[in-house]
Amino acid sequence: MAQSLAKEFTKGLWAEIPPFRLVLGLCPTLAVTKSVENGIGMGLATTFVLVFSNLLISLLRNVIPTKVRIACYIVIIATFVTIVELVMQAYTYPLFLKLGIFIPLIVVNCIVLGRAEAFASKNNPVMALADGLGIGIGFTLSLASLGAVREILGAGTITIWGGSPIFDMSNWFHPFTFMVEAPGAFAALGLMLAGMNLIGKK
Amino acid sequence: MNNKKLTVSHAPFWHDGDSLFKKNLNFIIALLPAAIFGVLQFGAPALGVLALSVSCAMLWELIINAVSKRPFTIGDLDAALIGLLFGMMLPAVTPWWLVVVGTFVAIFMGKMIFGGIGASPFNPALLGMAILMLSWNMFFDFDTAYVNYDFDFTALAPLVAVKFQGAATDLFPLSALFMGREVGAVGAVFSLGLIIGGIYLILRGYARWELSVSFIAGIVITAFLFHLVNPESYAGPWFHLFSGYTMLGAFFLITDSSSSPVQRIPMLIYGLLAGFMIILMRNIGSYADGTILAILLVNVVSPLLDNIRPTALGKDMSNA
Amino acid sequence: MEFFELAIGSIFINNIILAQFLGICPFIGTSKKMETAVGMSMAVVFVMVMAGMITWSVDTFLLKALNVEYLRTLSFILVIASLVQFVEMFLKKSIPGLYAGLGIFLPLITTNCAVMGACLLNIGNEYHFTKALMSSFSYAIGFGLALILFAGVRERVNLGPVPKPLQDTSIGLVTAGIIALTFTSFRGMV
Amino acid sequence: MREMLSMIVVLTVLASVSGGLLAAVKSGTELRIEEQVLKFQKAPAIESLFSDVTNDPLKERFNLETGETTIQIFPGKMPDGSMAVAFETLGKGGYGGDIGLMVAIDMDKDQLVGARVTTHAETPGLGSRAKDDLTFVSQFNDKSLDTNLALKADNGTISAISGATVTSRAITRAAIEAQTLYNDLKPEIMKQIQ
Amino acid sequence: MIKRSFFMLSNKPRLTCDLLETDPEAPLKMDVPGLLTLLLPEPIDGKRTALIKKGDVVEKGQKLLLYENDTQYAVSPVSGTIKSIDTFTVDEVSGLRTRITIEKDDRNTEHVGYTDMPEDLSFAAQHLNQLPGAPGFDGLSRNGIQLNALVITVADTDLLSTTSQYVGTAHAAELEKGVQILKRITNLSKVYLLIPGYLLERVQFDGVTVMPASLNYPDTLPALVMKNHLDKILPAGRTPEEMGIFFIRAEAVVSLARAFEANAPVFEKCITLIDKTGARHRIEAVIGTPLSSIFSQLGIQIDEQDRIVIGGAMQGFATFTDHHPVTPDMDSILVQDKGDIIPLSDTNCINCGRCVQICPADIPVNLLVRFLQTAQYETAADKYDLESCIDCGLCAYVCTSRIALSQYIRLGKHELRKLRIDA
Repeated sequence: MAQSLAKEFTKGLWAEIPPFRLVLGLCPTLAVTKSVENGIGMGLATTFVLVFSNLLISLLRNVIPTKVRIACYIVIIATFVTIVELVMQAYTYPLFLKLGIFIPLIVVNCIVLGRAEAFASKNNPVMALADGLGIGIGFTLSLASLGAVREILGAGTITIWGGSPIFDMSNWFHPFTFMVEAPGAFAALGLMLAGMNLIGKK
Repeated sequence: MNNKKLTVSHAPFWHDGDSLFKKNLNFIIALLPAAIFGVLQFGAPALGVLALSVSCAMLWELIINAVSKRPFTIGDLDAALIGLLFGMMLPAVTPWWLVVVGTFVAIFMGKMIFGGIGASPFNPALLGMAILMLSWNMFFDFDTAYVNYDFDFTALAPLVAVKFQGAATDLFPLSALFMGREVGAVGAVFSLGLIIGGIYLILRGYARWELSVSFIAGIVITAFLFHLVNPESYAGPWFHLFSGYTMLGAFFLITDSSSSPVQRIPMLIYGLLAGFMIILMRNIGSYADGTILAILLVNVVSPLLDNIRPTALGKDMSNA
Repeated sequence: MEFFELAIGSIFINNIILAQFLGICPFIGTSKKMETAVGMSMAVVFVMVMAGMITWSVDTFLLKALNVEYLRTLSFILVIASLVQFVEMFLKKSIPGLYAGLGIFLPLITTNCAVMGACLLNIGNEYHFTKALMSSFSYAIGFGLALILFAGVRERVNLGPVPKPLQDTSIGLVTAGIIALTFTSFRGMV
Repeated sequence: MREMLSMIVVLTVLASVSGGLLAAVKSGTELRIEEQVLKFQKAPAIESLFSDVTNDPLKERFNLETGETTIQIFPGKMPDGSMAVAFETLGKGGYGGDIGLMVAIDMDKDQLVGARVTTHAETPGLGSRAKDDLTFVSQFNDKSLDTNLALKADNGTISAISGATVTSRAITRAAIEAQTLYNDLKPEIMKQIQ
Repeated sequence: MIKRSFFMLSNKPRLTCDLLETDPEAPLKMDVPGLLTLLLPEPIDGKRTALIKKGDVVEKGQKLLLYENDTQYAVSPVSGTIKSIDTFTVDEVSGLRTRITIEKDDRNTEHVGYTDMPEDLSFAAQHLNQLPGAPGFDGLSRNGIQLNALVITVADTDLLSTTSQYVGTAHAAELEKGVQILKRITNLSKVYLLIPGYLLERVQFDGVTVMPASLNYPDTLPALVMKNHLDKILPAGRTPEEMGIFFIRAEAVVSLARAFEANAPVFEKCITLIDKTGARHRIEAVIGTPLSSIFSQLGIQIDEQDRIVIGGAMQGFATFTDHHPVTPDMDSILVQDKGDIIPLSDTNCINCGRCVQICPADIPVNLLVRFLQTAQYETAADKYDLESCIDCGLCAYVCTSRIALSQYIRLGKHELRKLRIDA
């Protein structure tokens, strides 16, 4: 039990880490990774939705009629998304402004609906929780690392939660602004994906 | 029976002897007049930029080949040509690291990740330039680049001047633009040299006239229409033709074979579209010289255009 | 003129895929073959315009009237999901020819964030009805244009000797990035 | 029949639970959101516009009802003793949504003190220049209120940000709306300030 | 070897067929060697009993059938003993053949011939198919073929060869006789004579419609002759016979006349041989003579890594061995020194478009090759006109990247046939 639980949790961190292995949820990945901070924020918001929707769907999996299951999933997911939206607005307003439209769009993130359909609806709540947490943290890590690459190259600094940069090479480095612009987002993700392919699955 | 080992291959057993090496060599030869002029006009730094650019491009290709364990391909001179074209698009005072990074971007992103020569749907040198210009725009400002030079002609970048001060200026006589008496990129100022090189390539069959002619036609027609509507702010077609990267584009950038269509009608549309986009970008867009992005943009359209083609012999005939 | 600028802006400059990062999953997923790209583009134009109109009406006459704007996300996704279902059923029964062409793409559209995104943008901009319609249509055209151009280039790229680790999605993303770069040409035109 | 019934029941229950939950969260966060908006969006703009006022405009803010909407007014006492007010209007028709513009008006001279962009979601690099680069908005500084604040392209007096006409136009719309609002509300504001 | 010309605005090299000398010499007769080799188009099938075996004594003119009911056969050009029967490879795509080696003996067989020579198609298919010039009667007697015109080619299809031009003009009288016989065999009255314009005056007889052939390669290929002269487009993937048009070499017609004249099969094949220096030899050798014997009689030295091309520079094939025999359809032999061989490369297509410009069938070769390289043969055929290719080889001739285009195309057609059979 504990072993399989650990397996469900860790698969999201490497073997099925989105969006590198599980090529889903590309829109927020590209849009918000201009900085590490945004990446982490988006990742955590998605994790929250993933964990709770997974948990709830798994709990209700025997109650929900098959024919309307997608509609039910959507209602559940949309509810948690709106909660995140409101809470972020209330407590982390600057971040909410930066992530903008991509917070409500978590509702159409294929990862969330995909986990609900493929995993939560077939497994017990504990497993579903582990799965959601694993995938969510994996997603957060991916966004943070992509954000780090783009922020370092594109700005020459890394700044988290305001204050002074925790990493700074802008005194000798001319920022490669391509990285923080839209084209750079695609290219950076593409090349990181290639890097992950190179490292291999295990 | 003692059999000799004969060479066995497939028909045809003749070849006209052409090769990538010869093609690229001819491109490089055709670029030389403009490159040499640039070195004479802008001095040693220009030579430095060109030399660094060519050598870095070749070195990057060599390194990438070695790392990816593919056969070495610098012998076909393609990397050298990309390097030369890239260097010719830079100002003479470009810092060394920009050349090194730029050639890497051009060779790596523009060519090698697609699988080498021919596999990339984009022109590598242009892609390198476009990414660099997006990132480090300040190094491509010709007005500040040549601030320490002492020219006997107007030391203002013509396109920038016209964009922000209007076309009613007599600072740039056509003859000066034509003869390269302007500030600009090392290899792009000498229109006459580029035209000679381009005509050489077209006559030799290495560049297609359809592309160059339609490109120039696109520029002339669009610029003429704009000029007609408002001669105060929009310069005439000849000014556009002999300033900025236009001539380099017309004969050496748009004629890059991997990224352009091969059928005649698509080639004509392709060139016209590129010319049209350039003038649009220069006159109403936010760039002073749109050549690089405009050609890159039509690169994207090229595969679609190539679907316009004649019906092959006996294709889709009823079996009568 | 204003409509024209809106259209040019939404199609080229603020292209929904290449500049706003909406609808990337179907963009990557349906661009391997030109036929699927064309099919998806048509389906998106169809659904996006209809969804734009309906969500605008729902927002104006229901959510705003009842002062429950916080239910926007929930109601929009339900509207889009049921719209897609309905369109699918309708096409299957009434226009089988069109259904054969678009059918397989319709279910994918529910999770196409471009549709939802365009609806949210319309509301955010407080467009009136015609403008919302126009903007949905332009975004959809921009989506189709980017998708079809990308499919053309991608077909060519995939036929080439792309190094193993870069194959498929990876090189596709890089190519998309370069196309996004070329679309910066249109900057400043409106 | 039973299946149908269970479908309807489950969906209805889910939807109502969801609605109730959301309503609860919404009411729980409403005040806090308002505070945040004030703190992060309006405060910086007001501080920048009223850099040398002698009072605290944020504290002295008050609400005015106009038709169906409510606007927040921030009064400021200029160093020369004249009264000014700042309030926010929304410019419709940007690419990424409304563009919020905080406009400050000197009530004695009936002229603009200045304007600052508060919220936007425009394409990075272009539209965002409107906020970070003050050259565009500083065109509004000290403009008299009878000036036509439209873009030059629309026969006004403001030059557009090169390459971002749509964004610029949205901002001028906000400014023009501020003009009309001010003209309508001036007597009320005067009353409130007194 | 024709090099790329210095100025090439049109990008199209002009490849013209070789002209016949104004006063051509008679061919040099090659001695008949002691050992001859015959090729049968099908490989040995171990499960069936062969009709012939090692040690069998054969007569000159004897028809050699491998198995009962075979349609393909060889005709022994000498009397002698079968020394061996083994499998032989011509090239990769055309597959395996059976090779029969015969040791000549000294029996006088001058008068072995046919007892009865009816002028009909089935006799021609059963006995005259291996005449010099390879008439291909067997293809005509197949079911479902409705012939309506004959085209006799005095023009050579490939570059360098002047065999057809020579035989057609030097033996014009026999050609005329052959045409009459051919008309009776095939029951056709519509006969065209494809002949280069400058040779027109040397061949003059009635009963045929003269078509002046262009000397530009590849205008003499059947598909293009049909298009330019007969106003008929050959549908992709079909043969001229299937469309009712029968192409036959002038040499085959001449051989036909000689066979009926002698009441016996004939074996002397006329060949144009180009040596390493580019010099042209016209020779006459008995079918079955190994090339090595010809080379030694002419004093041509073959070294390792040299290339022997049979059947023309653009469309022929390179043989594995200099013991390859003279066959009825062998119009030319080209010997290339290893130093003159331009190697192919595995570089990608750079989309220069020269192949597209030169392709006489308007195929988008630049796109086609990408699909062939990734083994998508069905797409290549459905969308990129694989089957329209007439195998002229010009695309590979001009390819800047030196891709083996013709090889990809031929392989593609081969794989496509296999796919279609499996389906």
